[in-house]
Amino acid sequence: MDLKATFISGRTVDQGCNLENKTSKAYFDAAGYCEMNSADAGKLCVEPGNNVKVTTDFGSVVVPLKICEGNPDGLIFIPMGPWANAVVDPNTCGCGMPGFKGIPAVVTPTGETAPTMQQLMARLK
Amino acid sequence: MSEMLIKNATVYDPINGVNGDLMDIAVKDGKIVDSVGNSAQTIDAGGRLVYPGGVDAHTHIAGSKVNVGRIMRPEDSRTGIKPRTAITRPYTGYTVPNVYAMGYRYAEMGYTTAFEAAIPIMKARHTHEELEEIPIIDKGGLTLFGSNWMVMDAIREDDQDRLAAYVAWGLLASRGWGVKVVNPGGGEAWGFGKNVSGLDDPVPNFEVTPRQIIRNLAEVNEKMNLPHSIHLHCNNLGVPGNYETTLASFDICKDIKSRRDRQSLHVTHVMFNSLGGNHWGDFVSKTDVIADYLNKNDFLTIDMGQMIFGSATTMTADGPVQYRNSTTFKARWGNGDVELEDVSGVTPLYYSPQVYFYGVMWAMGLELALLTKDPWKVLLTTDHPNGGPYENYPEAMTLLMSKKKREEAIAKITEKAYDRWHITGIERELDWYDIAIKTRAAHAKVLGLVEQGKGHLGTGADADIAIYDIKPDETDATIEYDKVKAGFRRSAYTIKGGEVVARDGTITATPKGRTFWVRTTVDNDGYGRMMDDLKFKFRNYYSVNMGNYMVQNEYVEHPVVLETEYQ
Amino acid sequence: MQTVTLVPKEQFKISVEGEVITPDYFAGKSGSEIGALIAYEGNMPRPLSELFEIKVNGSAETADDVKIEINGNVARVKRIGEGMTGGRIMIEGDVDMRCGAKMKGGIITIKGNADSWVGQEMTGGEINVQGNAAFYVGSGYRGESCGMRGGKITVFGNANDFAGEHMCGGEIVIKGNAGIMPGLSNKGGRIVIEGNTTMPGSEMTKGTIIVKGEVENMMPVYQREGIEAIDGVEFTKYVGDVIVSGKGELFVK
Amino acid sequence: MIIKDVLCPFCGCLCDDLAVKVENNKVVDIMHACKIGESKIRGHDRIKAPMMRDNKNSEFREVSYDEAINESARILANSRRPLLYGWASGLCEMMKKGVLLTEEVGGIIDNTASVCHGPSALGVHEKGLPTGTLGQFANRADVVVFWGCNPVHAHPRHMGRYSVFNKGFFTNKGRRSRKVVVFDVRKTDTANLADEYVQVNPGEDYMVLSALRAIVAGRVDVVPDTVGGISREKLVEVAETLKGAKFGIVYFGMGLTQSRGKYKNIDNAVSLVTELNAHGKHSIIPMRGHYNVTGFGNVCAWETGFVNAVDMSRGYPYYNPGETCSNDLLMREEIDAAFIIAGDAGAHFPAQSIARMGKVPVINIDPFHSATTEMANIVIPTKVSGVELEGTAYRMDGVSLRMRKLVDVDFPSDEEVLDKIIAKVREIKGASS
Repeated sequence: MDLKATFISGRTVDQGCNLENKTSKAYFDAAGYCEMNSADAGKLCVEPGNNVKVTTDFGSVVVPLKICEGNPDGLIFIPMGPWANAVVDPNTCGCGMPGFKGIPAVVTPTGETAPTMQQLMARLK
Repeated sequence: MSEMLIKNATVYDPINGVNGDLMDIAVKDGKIVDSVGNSAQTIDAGGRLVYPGGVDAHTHIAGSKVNVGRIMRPEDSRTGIKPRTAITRPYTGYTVPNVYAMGYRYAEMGYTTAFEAAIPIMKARHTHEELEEIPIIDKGGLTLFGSNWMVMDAIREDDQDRLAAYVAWGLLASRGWGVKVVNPGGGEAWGFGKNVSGLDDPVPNFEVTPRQIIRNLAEVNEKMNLPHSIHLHCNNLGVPGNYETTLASFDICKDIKSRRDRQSLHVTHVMFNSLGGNHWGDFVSKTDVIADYLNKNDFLTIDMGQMIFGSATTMTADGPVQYRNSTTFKARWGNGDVELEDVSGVTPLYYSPQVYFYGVMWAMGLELALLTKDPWKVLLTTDHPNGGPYENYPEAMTLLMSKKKREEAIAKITEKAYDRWHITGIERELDWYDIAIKTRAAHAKVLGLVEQGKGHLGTGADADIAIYDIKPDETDATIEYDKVKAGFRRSAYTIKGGEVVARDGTITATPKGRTFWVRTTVDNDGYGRMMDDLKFKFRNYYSVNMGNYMVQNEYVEHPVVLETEYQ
Repeated sequence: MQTVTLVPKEQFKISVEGEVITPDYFAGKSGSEIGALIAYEGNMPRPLSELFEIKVNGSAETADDVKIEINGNVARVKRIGEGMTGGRIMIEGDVDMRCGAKMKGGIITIKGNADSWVGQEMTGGEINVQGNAAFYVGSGYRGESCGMRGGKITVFGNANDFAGEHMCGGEIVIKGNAGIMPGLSNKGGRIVIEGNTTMPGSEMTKGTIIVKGEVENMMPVYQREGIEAIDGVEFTKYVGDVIVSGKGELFVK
Repeated sequence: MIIKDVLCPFCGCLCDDLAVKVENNKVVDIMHACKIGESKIRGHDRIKAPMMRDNKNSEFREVSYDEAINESARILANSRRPLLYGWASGLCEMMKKGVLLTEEVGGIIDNTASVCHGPSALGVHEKGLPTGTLGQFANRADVVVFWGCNPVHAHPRHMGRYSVFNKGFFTNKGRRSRKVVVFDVRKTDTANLADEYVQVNPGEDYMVLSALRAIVAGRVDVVPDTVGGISREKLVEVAETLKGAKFGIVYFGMGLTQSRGKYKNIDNAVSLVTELNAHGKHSIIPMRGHYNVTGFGNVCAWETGFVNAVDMSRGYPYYNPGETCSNDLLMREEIDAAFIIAGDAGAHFPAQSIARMGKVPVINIDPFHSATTEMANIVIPTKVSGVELEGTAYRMDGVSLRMRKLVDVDFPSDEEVLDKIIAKVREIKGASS
């Protein structure tokens, strides 16, 4: 079971509150999740708090699910931060800016655990 | 401290009446003195031309408008590049140079003082941040008051004491030297995309007219005994037929007596405000009428705003003009409204000699300078970078000095301009003394900087001295204008405060310049009424708290403060 | 005829600014004189002799008689052929950004791929990219009113976004697909895209764009003007961009 | 002691009306701040001392400031293509030093705008920016558009202080004086407060902007039935709302700068606003993120002539986003050293870019342990600007203000560290030349 979706990242107030607190659980809670509407979650048969795996052409990341009814069908959101960065498009399109929004993605339910910020960074060293 | 002796200088120092005398100049501790000891550093001028350091009374060199220009125009910043050296930071830009090029290029031309012509009070901190970063030259700035709610409310309520208290507070808050009035009232109207059409068109929602704004500010300016007169950018700039508005604006201040030895009104970049005709089709130069007025009246000075063909970045607090420019010429438009105070606009333009109205306007700056008999009444400026960048002052100087050069330039201008101007009939060629007046002495006098030691070489003056590689007695500027232009472009020596800062057009030292500003004491109950009104406006309408508004001392590291009193 | 062969001595990682690699700089120079020309590897000035094996055959008075052959990978050498007025440059592999920028004449042939800004602000001459081209083919510098003003660029593979931005003249032919927004603000150039593209011709005031493949998204700013045949093939002709009262012609199959 | 008129060192709103109670050199109460600002001023766990490590996977060891500074200078002085990134959560005074250091080492200076509003600057190069100060909009705007931005989350006091709920001179009925329109790809918390929510298909903002321009230009006839997922009727209705404004203001965010077309979206939005000025007064302004990211653009522009992404390798500035921005350089693996200050590349660059940073020496100057710290070889803790240090910052509208100091700490300032690195770099370069 999977969901084809368009991925975007962006700011949230809690992510902002923990920008200088990045080693904390609070930062993980604020930035390490994926939002979609309940209809999409229903298609995946996942509940809020279950982990999902988000995969794009540029990588994949496991994060817990949250419901946000403001998202139209097929639109998923991960707050800006290391979790979103695992799946964004690094290509700058000749203007310096990588692709943080509008990336085709596939969401699948998963039993894997979500990585911490440090674990994500450790993969990149 | 250090002593210096400049020997064999052919000196033009109009403020002291020195007209081409061969003499020595003694310098001690950054000032001109009568004599120095034998151990003084000696520079042999070898009979070459020596002027006081150049003074620019109207230029846009710092602050948010200039930076908007830089940010908007990377293609400008990719020109004029010089890599860093052991002494200098990199240079960039032509119309909107970076702060380093800004100071270096003035110094390379023998200029040592420049005044920023438009400081919005709310953004004055930014202006001073840039001024501090501009190396070498001394600076100051003129603060915008022409569309300010505090100003208009005080005028409507006929409360000049309160107005004066606010002008004093605004000058302090912005660390300004003088009162700038741009398109009076029009800035407020532009808040809703409108403009005022003339001197008696009431400002929407404020019920005061441009005429009242000019008159009240001019009166208050004298009561405050400010060093400079009000500095006016007239209404209707760039509109054919605007010369009538300009003449009427002059008349507003005709009977105002200056408390100092200077004009009671300075009107800026008059080239843009001397347009005749009813539309661009029948547009003609009316500089003859403007010059005639100047020839008959002594209360008034102006500057040229000479146009230079090529790239320009226009920037002004005249917001509506810039909207019109950007839509007419399909050019980029930077607009910058400042709450409760004023507006501004930035638009890049290209002045082609093949476009007749640019051709005519090019001539008009020169006409103003040449048709006005008294050289002290018309300052040489390009309204940098509106008419063109200040690095072209030597071009403008030589155009004034040589009819032949003017003819050469005219030949490159479209013939469609020829029957709309007066330039072809003008024989006058300015001499070395006239140029000294128009590029330093009159600027200092108009700004009220003579007592501050600027624009002259008398004892006690600042040792700001330009030695040019030109021998006046051997050089015929009417013919050898290329040589003269090259000489003015790169001074042999520029001395700033007694220190050689440029040699043969190359920077040799980069001292920090000083900043001039005025503090006026207003000791009456107008001050209290003003503070009540100000606090009300901060509480209700400003987006910044009053406690964070005023420029702090940290931003003016080398201040020169002139104290005056309101009477 | 002077033939200069350059073979990179190493695989450059930090890009080298090689604006001295042009027929104009090389004309009439010996191998050691060419070797003494300075390129910049990041902030390090380096003589070409350190970076390339240089062979010179014959001699030439002018750029027109110079042929430069670059054998090896110069995917990290920028600005090759910048401002050249004549002669030829043959690049066997890939080339880095701004190849042929401000070029006035002559021919550059790139056997591999060209990175962004190939033919930036060129006014004449010819560039052939046999592989793919990255972003901004034949475009301008930031803030300049004109990109390419003359000459011809042919990309045999695909080109990425913003091809021909601010073009004021000349021709770009893309045999494969083009990325988004080709011919932005076109002011008089001709762009032929044989493959697919999306959102062509926004703010075009003059000039022509012909798309022989599919247009994924059409800009909502074009007036349909009927059917017209080009070289015997029927296209729908559009005129616009109407917002800027444009007279540009956009042909879509 | 209560310190008044305190500026908030978090977002581009740069609210300057905070009151902070300080006792015994400790912040004990913060008034008027939003949740984020309060969190920022209260602070979090600090890096206590400079640290170094040779291998990024091994543990840090504490070192002296001198040792960390000297080693940083050695790395930068010997680098051929160093990247100096971050800057946005610092003061203008240190940014000037940053430009100087970049010149000294022949590096590239880039700030966080390159992953935020960098494309907005590129849009300004194309079309300019009709804008103004936030108070101008507060006093006058009767039509307020938020396009691709979500101030409820990113700029929590914006709608209360400047744009929606506050009263102004010509907007004295507050919220009722204004019509609020939100364009976004999802119904955000900001959209929930709007009078009109217009949902745009992801990546199709550019076409929607062009369609609105066509309608404003009187060419509704060329507009198809739907554009970007929005019906023509709806677009006409919105265009009429915009045209009917006495003063319209468009606030925009990363929904435009980061989605397909990037800077072209800004270019087009500026054109729409410019063209609307034929009807009423209209302005547009980017919602800048960091409290002083606007300051960096200003400092960089007056120092170098360019707003950001300046390559000093040739001894003079060269600017070309797409070539000289951090992610351009990292993805090309050109960088041989990274100096990250007052910004967290580690947390806000794509993973592949960060992996490239993982291969070179990284110097991290920051008061807090960030994601960049995880990638760093040298970490130098400094003062928190605007809390422990006074100096200049620029609000999102370009109004420059002076940040206040609330408490004293022993850490050096960013500027002091930069000064020392510059001096050491000069010493090293002087010895080798």
